[in-house]
Amino acid sequence: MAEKMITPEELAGGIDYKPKKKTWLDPTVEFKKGTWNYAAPPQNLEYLDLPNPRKWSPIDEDWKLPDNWKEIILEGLRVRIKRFRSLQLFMDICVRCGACADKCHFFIGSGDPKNMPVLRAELLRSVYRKDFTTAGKIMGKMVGARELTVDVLKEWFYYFYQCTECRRCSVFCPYGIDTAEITMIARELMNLVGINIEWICTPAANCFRTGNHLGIQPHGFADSIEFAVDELEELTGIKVDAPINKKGAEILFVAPSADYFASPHYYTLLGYLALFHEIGLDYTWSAYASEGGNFGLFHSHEMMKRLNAKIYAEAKRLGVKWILGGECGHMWRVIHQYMDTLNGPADFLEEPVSPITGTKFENAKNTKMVHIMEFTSDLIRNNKLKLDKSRNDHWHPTFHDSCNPSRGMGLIEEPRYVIRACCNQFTEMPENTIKEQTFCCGSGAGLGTDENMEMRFRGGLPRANATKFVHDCDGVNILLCICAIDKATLPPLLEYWVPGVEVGGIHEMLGNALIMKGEKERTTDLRGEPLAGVESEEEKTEEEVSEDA
Amino acid sequence: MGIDRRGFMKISGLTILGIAGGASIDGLASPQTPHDKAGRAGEKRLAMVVDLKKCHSQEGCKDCVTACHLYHNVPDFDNRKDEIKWIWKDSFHHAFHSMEHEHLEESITKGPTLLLCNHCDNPPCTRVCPTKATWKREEDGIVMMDWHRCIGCRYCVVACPYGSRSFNWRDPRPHIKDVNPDFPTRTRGVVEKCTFCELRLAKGQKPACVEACKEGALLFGDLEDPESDVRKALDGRFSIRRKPELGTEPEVYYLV
Amino acid sequence: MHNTGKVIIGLLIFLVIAAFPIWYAVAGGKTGDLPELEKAVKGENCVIDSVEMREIHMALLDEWRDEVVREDDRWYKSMTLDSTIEKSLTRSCLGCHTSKADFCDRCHNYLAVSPYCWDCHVDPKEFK
Amino acid sequence: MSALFALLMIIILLLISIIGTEVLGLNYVFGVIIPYAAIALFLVGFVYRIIRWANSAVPFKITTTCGQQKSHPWIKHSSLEAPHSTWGVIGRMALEVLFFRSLFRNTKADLKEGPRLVYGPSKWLWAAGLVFHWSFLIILLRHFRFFAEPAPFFVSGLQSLDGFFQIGLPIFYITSVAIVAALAFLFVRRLNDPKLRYISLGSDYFALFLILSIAISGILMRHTGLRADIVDVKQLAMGLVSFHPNVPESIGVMFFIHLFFVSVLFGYFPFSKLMHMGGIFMSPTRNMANNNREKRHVNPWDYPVKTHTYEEWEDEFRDVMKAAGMPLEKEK
Repeated sequence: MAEKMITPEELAGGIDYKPKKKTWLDPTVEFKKGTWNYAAPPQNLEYLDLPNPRKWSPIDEDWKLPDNWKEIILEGLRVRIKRFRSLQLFMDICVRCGACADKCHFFIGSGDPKNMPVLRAELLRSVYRKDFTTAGKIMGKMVGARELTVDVLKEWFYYFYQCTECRRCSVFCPYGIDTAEITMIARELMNLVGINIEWICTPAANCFRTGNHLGIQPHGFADSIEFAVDELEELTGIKVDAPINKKGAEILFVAPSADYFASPHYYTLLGYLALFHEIGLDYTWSAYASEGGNFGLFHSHEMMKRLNAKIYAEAKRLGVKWILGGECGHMWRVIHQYMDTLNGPADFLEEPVSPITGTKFENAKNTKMVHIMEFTSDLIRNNKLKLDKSRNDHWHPTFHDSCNPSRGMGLIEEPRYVIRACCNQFTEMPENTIKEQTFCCGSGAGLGTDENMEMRFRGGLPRANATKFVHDCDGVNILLCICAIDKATLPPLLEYWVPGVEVGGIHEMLGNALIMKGEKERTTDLRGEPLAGVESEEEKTEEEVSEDA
Repeated sequence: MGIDRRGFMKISGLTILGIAGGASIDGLASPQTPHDKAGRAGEKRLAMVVDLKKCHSQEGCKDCVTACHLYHNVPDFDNRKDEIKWIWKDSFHHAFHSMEHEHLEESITKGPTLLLCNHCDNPPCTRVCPTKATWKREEDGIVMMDWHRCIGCRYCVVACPYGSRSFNWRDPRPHIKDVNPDFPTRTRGVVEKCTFCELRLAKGQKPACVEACKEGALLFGDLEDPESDVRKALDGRFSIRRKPELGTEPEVYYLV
Repeated sequence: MHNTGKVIIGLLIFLVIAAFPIWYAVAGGKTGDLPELEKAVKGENCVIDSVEMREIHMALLDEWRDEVVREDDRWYKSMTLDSTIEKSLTRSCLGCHTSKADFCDRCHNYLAVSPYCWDCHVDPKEFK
Repeated sequence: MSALFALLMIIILLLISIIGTEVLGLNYVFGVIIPYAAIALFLVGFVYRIIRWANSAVPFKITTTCGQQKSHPWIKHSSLEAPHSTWGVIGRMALEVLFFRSLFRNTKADLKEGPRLVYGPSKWLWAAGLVFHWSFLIILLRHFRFFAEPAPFFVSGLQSLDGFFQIGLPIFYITSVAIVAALAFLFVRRLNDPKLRYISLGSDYFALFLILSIAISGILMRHTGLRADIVDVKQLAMGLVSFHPNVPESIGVMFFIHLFFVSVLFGYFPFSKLMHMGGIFMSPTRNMANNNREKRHVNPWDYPVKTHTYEEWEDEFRDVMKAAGMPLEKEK
């Protein structure tokens, strides 16, 4: 980011919710730096057997499309209309009441009228009308029908990669029209002619090959886990066991790969390791299924299935009873709403039962995969954990509901229950910005890239602004979340809009508070930050040292 | 329909009364403009004169009440709570409690006093009506009722200091013994009272009660006409009105 | 078709409701014969043109009731009769159309109109 | 622009009905043929659209959860916002269809100095929408006094409820005022809010104007000198439903205008956004239970995909895994 970034004041000052043009029907896109994503490199498309691999850039005049690109897309649309009732219905029944208009974080942060969910959908709907409805064929623009042209396609690219599939609009729509569905289909259609972005296709290719988005090979994965085990020993004095690819373990644990590689995800990983050791869980990591996240969700239903297949396959190979899943957002959309349908039924697994409390996870009895928040909250409810809340007293957390667990799963109270058990302080953000009305981080659905930074800051404005409110009013200094993309993209967002607020995972808080049998006295949290009571002593020591010098 | 407009008003009226009570009391207490006789030159001022002595001469006589109620289809509920009164009798003590003293002439105080709507010159009831279902007819001074418009809010019942207005808590029609088809009944949820027989007056008849009184105890006429029975009667004898201190200017006079 | 059962049930419910008038007419066996009205006892003409009267009688009565009660204006000059009549439902209207049941109610029942005139005003036939 | 276009369409329709009946005397066409065609189009079109939608698969259970899932018994489950059972779904749909639950949630986002984003409740759209739809339904049901002999049980109840205030004769219905006010609000809202104006198409205005025209022509018939003789109207209506159509001579032009607008609405219905009436019942984000992990959903068009199997994967990374001492399926 060598170029001068737009300042928060400039950005916010330039937002105007009044459309400037008279009509949206003429396609016009200006690819301004910082608002679009790089195209996928050809080798990754080739690896995944995807059509039209080539070097190209969205700012090129010529996108090097196949000659029959229009037929491909229209045929693709025809097929998908048959396959997805959601698409067919959402094309037909929108009344343009406008309830969704100011619900989209990208609209709130940009004021670009085509970021209103209704218009984002109209981009596709206009083409649908032109080619699939009689009225559209006859009446044209009066009923909002448009010819599919390259300019329309460019508009699709621009705006369907400015949607994070967060489903907030769907909550407010009187018919439940879900722009995520429309965006997913539109991206599938664009993929048919080789229009896709690097930040989705590269992780997808990596994940397909190695098992995780980052392309970490099995030994690298093992190293990372090993490193975390050592780190945890240093902090707690306890050497935990973290088996990988262990056959016959009771539980397979799957987390997003960022957890063992990126920060601040890493502290959440330490939390998992500490927890599993403390309760004596018979579990295993897998190097093959070393990714819970699934960028196929942002690419196509087919890619989602291809990437997701590893989890059940690995559970079967290792002979585990059931699967436990870590803190992640879109991973859980896939697991909760798609996995069983895509790659099930998992009749080789057993209905999940907590080996510690005996609790049957009835709500996961068919998919056989339990969310770690469901698992841990059950442990706490049954008094299986000794927690020292005061070890988190240097943190004043708030909780960011990640879009997918809240609106695609209904996982709302479990994380709050765990936070309250681990922290003395906890403040909610304003009610229109949490739970099912939560705002996206602005970087989900494969948009968390650096070249897209301005758009990320715009899309993340509502979330950051709500965080700023509790930061200013209540002194909140950490934003907890249960999503790997959040953990990766919220730190720069908060740095931009509300400096002084960190980002963390809930199991990081749990790892801090968890009193482990035989642990040494802790002076720091998992980040190596001094604990609240210890702080003054350490500072004094430092001062003394400097005086001596 | 289990509940109709008036039924609804009946229920909600109770609530509204609580709120609006203040307003109507204000209306009563506000300073009264003096009776402006010049303002109604050339118009009629209908009034009734009750000769208490003559009235008391026939003990137990109810001819006027019967005639009125028969003519106006006034229902007879066996229940004081639901009672509908157009013209009725009560003790002198109740009718004139402020001007009573121990040594009043017994011929006046012994028997029940005939009461009806006073058709006040300055009626508090019409002022509080939200739909103008009751109003004072300027040309002759009758305090009128338009039952088509009455929504049963009962503000007027509260406003009337003489208890001259009754509310139909129940459907009256089954409780009318002999229905007079020439006169409408009322329905549940409307307020009613004496109208000085305005329909009979329109046909050139006297009010039913006046006509029915064999003793000649009831006189009816225009106070603006110096030759009228009522003026003559008032000229010759001392008369009182109910609660004159309220400034409502009743047009029913009692000869004592 | 997918979810065939549910869709068919839904469509059947829709069609049954949408076709309600048709099967109601078939089941009821009535296709709505025009109401036959009792002849007026006096003369041929109504107080206004009878076709117009059919359309606006309710508005006329509404007007009358205000004029009578509120303005003490009780007489109506009829052009068709060339005479003056009293503005009265029970005395004038029912004076000619002597039966509420055979005159008023016929049309009102046919059209499901339930005028609230009769809540107060009395059909003389009922009580004489 | 698109509003003017819609207005023009309405004026053309108005002229067609006036010229058709008053000038050309095509009373039979406007009283019988067009209404029959419109109803046929409505019924066939409606069923066709629903079946067309039903022909599209529902490959995944994509419920939008607006509340707490059913997990632990000690966490309060939101059975209407994230329904777990069929009854929950029915409850959720009922709230949605009868009371517009999702619109009730509506908020308005505002950007203040700072920047400071504030969200306030915004219930006008919900209120106007609800008033309009309920008024429309009540008006439609009241009209059954023309289409059924004897009038069905619900008609008199609705009439007395709707005419509660007993104002005027014929009594003014509350819904007459309500529907016009609500439609006027929805129209002004589209014009007044720049965002709404931007997204509104000609067809959006057309639907509003068409229903408004129906309401106004109906009100004019009932309450002004342009009234129609309702005995004739019922005769025509009963003739239509009993398939013995006849058009009474004395029916006036106002009635034909009203009937023609209604016919256009019925005929237009299946081919327009008005189909949201049927569509809402089929919306996959609302009409499915959030019990995904408990009950498997089957994708009817599922097809096998190319995956990277464990064997292929181990083959690719066997050496490095061996070096790292990781367990292997095959040593070589």
